[in-house]
Amino acid sequence: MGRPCDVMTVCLARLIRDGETVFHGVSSHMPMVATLLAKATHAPNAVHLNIPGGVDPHKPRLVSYTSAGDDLLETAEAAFPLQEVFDLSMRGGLDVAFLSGVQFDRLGSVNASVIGDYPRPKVRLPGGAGSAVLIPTAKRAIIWRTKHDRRTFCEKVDFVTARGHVSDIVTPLCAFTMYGGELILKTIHPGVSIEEIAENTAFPIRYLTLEQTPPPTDEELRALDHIDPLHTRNLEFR
Amino acid sequence: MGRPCDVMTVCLARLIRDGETVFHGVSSHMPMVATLLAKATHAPNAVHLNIPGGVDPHKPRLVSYTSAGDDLLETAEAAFPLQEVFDLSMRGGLDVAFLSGVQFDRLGSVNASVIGDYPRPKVRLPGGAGSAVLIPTAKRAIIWRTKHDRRTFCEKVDFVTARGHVSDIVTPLCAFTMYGGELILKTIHPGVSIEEIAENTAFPIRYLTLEQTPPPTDEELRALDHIDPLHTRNLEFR
Amino acid sequence: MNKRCDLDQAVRGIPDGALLGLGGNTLNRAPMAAVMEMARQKKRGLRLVKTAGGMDVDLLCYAGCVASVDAGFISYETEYSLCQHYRKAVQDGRVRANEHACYTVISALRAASFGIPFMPVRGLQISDLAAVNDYFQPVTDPFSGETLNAVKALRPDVSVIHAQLADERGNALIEGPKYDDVLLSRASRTVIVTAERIVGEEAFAASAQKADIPHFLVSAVVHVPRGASPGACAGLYGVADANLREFLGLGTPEELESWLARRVSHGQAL
Amino acid sequence: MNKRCDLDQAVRGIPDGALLGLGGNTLNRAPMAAVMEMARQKKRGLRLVKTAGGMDVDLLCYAGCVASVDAGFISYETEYSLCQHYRKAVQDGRVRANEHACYTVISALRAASFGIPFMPVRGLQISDLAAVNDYFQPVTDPFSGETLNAVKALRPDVSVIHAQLADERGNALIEGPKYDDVLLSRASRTVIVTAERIVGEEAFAASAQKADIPHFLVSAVVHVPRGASPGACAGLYGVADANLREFLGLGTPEELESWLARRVSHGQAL
Repeated sequence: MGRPCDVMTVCLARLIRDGETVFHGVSSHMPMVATLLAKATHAPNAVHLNIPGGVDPHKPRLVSYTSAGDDLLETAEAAFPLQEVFDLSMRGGLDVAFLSGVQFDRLGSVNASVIGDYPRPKVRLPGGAGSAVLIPTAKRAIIWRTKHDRRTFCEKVDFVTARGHVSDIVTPLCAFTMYGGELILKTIHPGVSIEEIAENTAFPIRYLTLEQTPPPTDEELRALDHIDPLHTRNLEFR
Repeated sequence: MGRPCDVMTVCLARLIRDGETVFHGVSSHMPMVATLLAKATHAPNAVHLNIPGGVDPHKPRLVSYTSAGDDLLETAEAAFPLQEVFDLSMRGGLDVAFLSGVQFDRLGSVNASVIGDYPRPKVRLPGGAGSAVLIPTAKRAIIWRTKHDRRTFCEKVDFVTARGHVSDIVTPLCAFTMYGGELILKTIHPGVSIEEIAENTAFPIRYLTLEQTPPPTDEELRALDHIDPLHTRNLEFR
Repeated sequence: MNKRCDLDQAVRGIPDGALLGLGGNTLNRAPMAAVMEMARQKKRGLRLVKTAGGMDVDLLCYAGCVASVDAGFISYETEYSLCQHYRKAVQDGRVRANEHACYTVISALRAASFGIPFMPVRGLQISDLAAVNDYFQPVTDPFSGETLNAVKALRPDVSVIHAQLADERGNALIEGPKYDDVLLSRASRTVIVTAERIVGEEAFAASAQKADIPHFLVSAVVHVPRGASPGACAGLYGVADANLREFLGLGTPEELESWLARRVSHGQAL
Repeated sequence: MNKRCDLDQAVRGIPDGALLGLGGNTLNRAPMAAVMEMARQKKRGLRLVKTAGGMDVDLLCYAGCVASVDAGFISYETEYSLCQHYRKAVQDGRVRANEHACYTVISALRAASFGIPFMPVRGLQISDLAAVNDYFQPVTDPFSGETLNAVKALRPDVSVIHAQLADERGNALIEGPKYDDVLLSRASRTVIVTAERIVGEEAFAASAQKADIPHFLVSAVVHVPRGASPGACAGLYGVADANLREFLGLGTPEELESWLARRVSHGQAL
């Protein structure tokens, strides 16, 4: 069945299509590894963009304390730093942005700002980083979140940090996709039941067809260990 | 008395004060040499800014075909290219901009755009380059012009490319300065008479005190030959 | 002009209440030694500006130095979890969180750098941030009549940037990722540079690699080896895990003071 | 993806009427070989964009390729005098001169690069340029109510940039002054790179100096040694005085054609 971190990473990687421009930011080890995995497997011409500005780093030595470090620039081909990645999205040239958040609703709203009241919140969250400008402008915003419970997948987010082009949300239980302006179930990860997903999701689970997420292939697992020998993709599960 | 190019260059150099940020653009050999001269004599802490972005080039090997070449960057300390020089002026940080033009009037208007009607001109001029944004925003715009006749120093310019912070205009005959919103005579170059200036100027010559431009000193002439052995400062007189 | 001074003196030049830009990104090349010295000097009312901050913002909030934070993201990255001091200060109403997208911080700094009072931005089309924060306002394109969002300029009074190399006049070179530091240096009224190494005055002129920050933007240069530690500095050192975890284990103001005392003494990093 | 092709093919991809950005500055690193090939292919209706142009703009006007020029300055520098073909074309009403300040070209390209329809600018406070040109309009700061000037975005359909080094996928490195070429590459819908030297596909990854123009912005790469001549190319060659003077001595369309025929033949620089 694979560890949740591997299933999620592989699931994210497969969402990247060959030739697409793909950006991830800080605190984003899992999508960073997923981007490198996609380039090593089915999407060699995907363009890996990141905060330090290293376009297509050849052999980054991933470190655990950052997904925005100098390793991404060191073996890169060209310099295209954060400011320019944002600009690219603003002018319609970014295909995929990987983002996260703390609450999501069935309309694909993302909350990364506060729990409770905005000016005097119960919980101040880190903030949406790129979300508020990337989710409406990137062609597809792909969300990953390692928590899947009713507070995370809630009826109504406390605050809309951003809404727009969310296309997919990947969790340890399943992959959602946006369909007709609504978040629907796309695939269920190996070993997970639809009841478990429904129990942990505050909005109704709907789907077109019910399929299992294909488990990581041997090739994918080998590539993962090569790319990410320190298992930084698992940091959020530790 | 000195060659006109040397008198003009020295006159421009002396307008630069120590510590000031100073910019010149293309087709600007004379102010380029003047800036280097100022730094070599009375204003060692003046900051030399230019189009290729070489801050304080130590030993540029001046070439005749450009004042925006790689020699200005090669021995410079820092990179601060044209875009950033403009930005600096826009936010109020540029002390001196050297600019030119083809017509000037007593209000300090500069025309570098057209002779005749704007959309279908009798003569299309090169354009003001930085003038329209630098003359209103730099603390002082210093103009040099190697032609001094009644068509150049005219009653009314055909077109106002820019007006604003023109502080001084240096010609082969004299130096003007702005005083109370009006261009007045400041100094007369060695060997020139006030009658000659009046004959070649379409607006009335006014002045506070009538002084001669101090001729280039031996130190200045030595420094000039060291900085500019190919006499690029004389290009406009050839 | 020799602008070299010690950390104590440089940080003393930052007035209480200053709009203060911080270089680096999360745990990468943040000016940690300068930040610790600010805490030691008990700065008050600082209004911080950073695209993505981490320990720097957390420590200054812990030390009670901060009035507000304009940022897109404030957190340690995955491994070291959230900025608890920042969070608590915001939740208690002691610090105002001016939440941006990282890009709107960049846009606000660009506006300051370009000498204009606002920057139009795409993005923020569907976001409560535009509604609840007065530094976002609609603006109309005079050519098409389209409405966009505008971000108000942020012009830091001073920014502190940690670089690998600097000369005594203030020319500074950032090796590896520059993050938003070059922009920050242009957007700010003045810059304090802390540097791993001080090079001779002909070094940049003789090198093909020119300084990123020219001397005339800089008011003070401080030689601070390991000045980004416990964070990382490209090409030189990674995160000092034990030190960082020690900091994360602190709770009271007294614990912070004694931790700081062990790390900086009158502007000298120990 | 190997994007290498010959000059003929690359230039054929530029449609008549294109908004065309040109790299370099006056006689420095302008893409002269590509410009000559455009003339040879008898492009029509090109709308040129450049901060400060010289022989490139003059030659294209001479060859009848140009409908308009958006620029701050069009002239040879001091030694080679004015761009007579450009001047005459404007004076005869064949070419429209959209006069900018160099900075408003930069601002217009920045707007395109940032995906916004206009850029507010300081400057132009007292200038007839703002009154006579419809690409300048007043805009109101939504925060203070102050009125500034706005410049309309210029998004070139394609830009041609001459670089010292490129790989076959389109990554390109500019040595020496970059002028406005990095901005131009971001502001344009696509980029054609001509390069002095083609390097292997691992070259930039292995080097500390990264490409300035990333491959995904580039649609064609052409190997053109001396591709900026008779202009200069930093680190490699200065102005070819005799060639340039020969061009300046030409007068009729036939003289230009035979001069071009001696320099380019079906996209091969001779």
